[in-house]
Amino acid sequence: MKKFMNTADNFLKESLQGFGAAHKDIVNCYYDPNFITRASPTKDGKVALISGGGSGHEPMHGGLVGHGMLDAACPGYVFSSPTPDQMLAAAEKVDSGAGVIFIVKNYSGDVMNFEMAAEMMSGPNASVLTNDDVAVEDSSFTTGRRGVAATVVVEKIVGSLAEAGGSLEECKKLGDKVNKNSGSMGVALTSCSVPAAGKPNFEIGDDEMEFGVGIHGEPGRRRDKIKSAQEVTSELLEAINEDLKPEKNEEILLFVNGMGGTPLTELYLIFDNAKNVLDKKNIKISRSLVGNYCTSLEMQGVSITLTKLDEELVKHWDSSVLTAAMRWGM
Amino acid sequence: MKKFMNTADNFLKESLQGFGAAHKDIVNCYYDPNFITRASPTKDGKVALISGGGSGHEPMHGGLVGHGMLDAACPGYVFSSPTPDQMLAAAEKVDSGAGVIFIVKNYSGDVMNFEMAAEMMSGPNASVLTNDDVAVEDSSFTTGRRGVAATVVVEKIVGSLAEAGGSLEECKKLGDKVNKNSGSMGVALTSCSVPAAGKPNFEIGDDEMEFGVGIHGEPGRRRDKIKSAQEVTSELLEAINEDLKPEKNEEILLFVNGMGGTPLTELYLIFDNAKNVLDKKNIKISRSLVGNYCTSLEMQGVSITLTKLDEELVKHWDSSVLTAAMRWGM
Amino acid sequence: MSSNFFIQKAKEIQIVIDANAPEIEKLDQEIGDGDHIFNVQRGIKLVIELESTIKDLTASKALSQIAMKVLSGIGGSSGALFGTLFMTMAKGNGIDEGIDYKKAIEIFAQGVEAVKQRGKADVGEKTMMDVLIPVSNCLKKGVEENKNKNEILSEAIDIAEKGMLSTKDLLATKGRASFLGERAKGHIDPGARSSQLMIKTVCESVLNS
Amino acid sequence: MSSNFFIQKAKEIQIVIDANAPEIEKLDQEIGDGDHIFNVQRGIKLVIELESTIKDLTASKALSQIAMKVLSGIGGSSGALFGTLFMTMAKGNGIDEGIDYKKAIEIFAQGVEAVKQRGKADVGEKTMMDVLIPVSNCLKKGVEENKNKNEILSEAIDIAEKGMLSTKDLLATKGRASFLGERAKGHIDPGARSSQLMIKTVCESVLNS
Ligand SMILES: Nc1ncnc2c1ncn2[C@@H]1O[C@H](COP(=O)(O)OP(=O)(O)O)[C@@H](O)[C@H]1O
Ligand SMILES: Nc1ncnc2c1ncn2[C@@H]1O[C@H](COP(=O)(O)OP(=O)(O)O)[C@@H](O)[C@H]1O
Ligand SMILES: [Mg+2]
Ligand SMILES: [Mg+2]
Ligand SMILES: [Mg+2]
Ligand SMILES: [Mg+2]
Repeated sequence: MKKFMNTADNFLKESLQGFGAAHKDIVNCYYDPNFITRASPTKDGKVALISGGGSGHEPMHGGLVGHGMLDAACPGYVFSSPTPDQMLAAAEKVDSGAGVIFIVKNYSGDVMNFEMAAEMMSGPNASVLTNDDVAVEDSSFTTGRRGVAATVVVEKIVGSLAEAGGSLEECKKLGDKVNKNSGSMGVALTSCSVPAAGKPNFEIGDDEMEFGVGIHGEPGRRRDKIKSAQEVTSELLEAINEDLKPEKNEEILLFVNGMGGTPLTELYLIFDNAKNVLDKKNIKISRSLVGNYCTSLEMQGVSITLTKLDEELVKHWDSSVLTAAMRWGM
Repeated sequence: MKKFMNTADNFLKESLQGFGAAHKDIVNCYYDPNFITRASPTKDGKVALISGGGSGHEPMHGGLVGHGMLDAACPGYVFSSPTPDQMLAAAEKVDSGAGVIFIVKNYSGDVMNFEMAAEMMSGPNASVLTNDDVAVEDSSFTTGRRGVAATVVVEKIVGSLAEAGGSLEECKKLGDKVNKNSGSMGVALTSCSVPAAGKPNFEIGDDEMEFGVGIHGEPGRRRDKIKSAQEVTSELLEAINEDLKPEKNEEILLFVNGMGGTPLTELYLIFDNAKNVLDKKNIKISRSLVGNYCTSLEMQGVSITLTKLDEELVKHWDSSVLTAAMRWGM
Repeated sequence: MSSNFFIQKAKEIQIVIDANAPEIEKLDQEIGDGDHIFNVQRGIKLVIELESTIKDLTASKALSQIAMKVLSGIGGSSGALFGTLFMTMAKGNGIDEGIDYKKAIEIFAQGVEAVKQRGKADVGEKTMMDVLIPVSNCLKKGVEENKNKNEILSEAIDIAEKGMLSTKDLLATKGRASFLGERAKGHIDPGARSSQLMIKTVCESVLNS
Repeated sequence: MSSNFFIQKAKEIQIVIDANAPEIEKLDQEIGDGDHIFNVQRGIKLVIELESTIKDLTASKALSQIAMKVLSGIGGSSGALFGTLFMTMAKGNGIDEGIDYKKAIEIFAQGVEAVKQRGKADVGEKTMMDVLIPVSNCLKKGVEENKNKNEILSEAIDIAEKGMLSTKDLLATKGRASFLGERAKGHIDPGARSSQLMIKTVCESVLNS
């Protein structure tokens, strides 16, 4: 494991401090319990969006706090979901009376901790659960699918509606809709190391890739020999399309997400290869996002997310946003 | 070497195509010769900024084309400077009559190729040469120092002046000033692989780091055992400060730059550790930038750049910018 | 049972967990995300640090503080689940009037029931419930059948081990390992292993006292 | 010398460069950025692809097309330098009236002079100039001293090798290796090696013809 760090114990704290200092115009960081809010208070009557999850997926979620997106984020330890006291403290700070939407990725740890926070809260609240990872079979008898990169899309779009005055119910409904309209799948070339562990989460051969990998380096569908970018991209899209079933001429958002250690050049190359596939299927790339947004520490890997768009979603995708990691229109 | 790619020959082309498709609202990509321009033409009378260099440093320079920064970028093959025909074709497209500023990193290949383009050009032009890497000893008998991450700062600030109507001469002067006010130094934990080579540019032990590394993986000042992030940061800043000699209470831009494979969390941690050092020296972090901007393929590494600021520089740093990789105010 | 008892047991658990840390770490790397051991170790450490804070508190207050530490200090699935266990135990009826082994078993069983509701997992889903539920049932049954304390505890130790081992060949349907489908088979569940070790440590310690 | 001659030599050079590619690659990895071999190989390939385009052109036009390919196809330091070499040679006086070995030497020397000005490097700075300048001087001197062609070419081959080897112990003051200071010592310059191989190939080929 090679990392810029001092001690595993201080890794998260120092990183948060640096984040807070570098973006003090956008965010405030609080410690013990750890949470991040916008630098300026939530305006009265605006539904507050709170997300959170284990650390190691930066810029998600702290980098997505700001105008037009989250009101607060609760970072857990690396790959460990945050705890109810963090969410309660964050909610206390940002709830302006209109209620709180929790955006939760579907992992039992995240679900249970957010659930406990919701139960302990006095004010009105609702949760949007993301489960866009088509690598995992969906079933009502199991935990179901993992929430991965589409969470970023949910946060952008619900954030926009909340900013525009949407009610708690409307925000919850829109969040569920975006999630339902999205499918993702990832592939990893290298592993990642939790600072406290000091060694890779999984072993992977020099000629191997993990197809369908999770954002904590959880095993995916299968271990394959490395294939060409075009083959990998085609297979990812096939799996997503099988699930999402976009229509011909349907407009979509194509989101090529790096897992932390993937250079932009390769992400754009994947974007190009994905466009080849989608063009052939007459699926229209109407919006795009390329970058390392929902990461797994220093993992070299990529995920593709498709979100089926309609007028409402496009409007909220395009609206102004000002966070550390996503910014346009202001 | 693990990369998402098809063939080494198509690596650059496909990546450029993806870049162009993902950001068609911001840029146009041209091929044979390869160059990138803004999607909308340079307005009449505005000095045109053109930069370029070997590929593998993305988002620099293509990701910095757009309002408030570059008018065009010329990407060479990976780690090979671009060629005069690219610069001439780009200049032809973006020169609106007010002349062209070439922003060139100080490598003999870049210098000579841009020089030849400048000689072949008919219109007025000037060059700003960046050489901010303090890892290398400066000397008039040699090639001098390398141009590294401060190039991003030069492009932002000169881009702003050009947008505001600065003349060719004023732009050139300001570019030189920003370069002189900046110092950078980097350190690498891992190597990087040129696609055509298929193997790492240099070997580095599991417990080693390259201190003072160049952005092509060129050896730096020395090979060290890995140290703590705080020690590394302190040593980088010491080297920079020795050269730049910022005054007490001087205002600076602190730019923590990742080399492509470094997750944001670690960059923010370095920012925090750098702040510790600068606070003690009473050097004031007045502006900040954190992210992978001037990269070396998939290298895990970081560089720190300090730029001494004055009112003029702050004004041009803060002004609106809309590129694929840097965007604020619009 | 007093706050001193809780801290003593935490210290004994710490020794056992630390000794088995590499194995537990590996289990969560194989079918989870590798953090379980760090979550558990952090939790135990935080509980032990409560020693002076809780030393003069009633059992309910002490347990309640422990529960809050576990809930806020661990994170992940195990933080929510162990937190729920202790929060429920802290609310046990009449525990401030003294906790004998029967009372302990009663509130433990209430805690496990709450954990089961929180996680919505039952026996056979390849989680810590494959340890907690059988142990809880065995303890309750022992008391009902008026077995003696040592007999009950010995049985619980065996049942915990069996439950833990049983997770090896199961398909996971709850928790992170459920994402793996068939690939999770052949690996013991990390939470089952850590729970079993904790139960074993406490039972053996009480057996020998 | 006709466009056919240029293409034939390029093909011979391609074989030699390809055979020595791993070594050249390593040299630029050690004291540069590792791209030199790919730059050179790309350039040679592009020149050879010109075969049908230039086959009926005059020497000056053929060389000029080759020069543009080299300049626009290689990139990096070597692209600018080799491009300058050929651009200058293409402008050589009277080359369309025929190029004998004396004319060839004359325009080569002019080319090397232009390269020297472009790169601002002289002998002793650990670059390809440590090959090009001595070879150019040796060729010119041979002609001045009226040595026979084969003698001149044999000498040039030796001088090129000596120049290339001399770069090993030099400190670099130009090019990318100059950033390394003392650490560049002990390594042969990649551009010197590739230039030497090209010169050797052409000289030997002409020698044996
Ligand atoms: N729904 C659930 N019910 C009961 N136990 C669960 C559930 N989900 C997970 N677990 C237990 O939690 C353990 C993992 O804990 P930990 O690694 O700390 O959290 P996470 O899975 O969030 O990373 C699993 O091994 C399993 O025993
Ligand atoms: N200023 C210069 N003058 C002469 N030769 C130079 C100069 N700079 C570099 N070179 C030569 O160029 C070679 C490197 O070429 P190449 O790797 O293709 O370009 P780059 O250095 O830009 O990566 C060096 O080995 C050296 O021989
Ligand atoms: Mg976890
Ligand atoms: Mg190069
Ligand atoms: Mg875990
Ligand atoms: Mg080179």
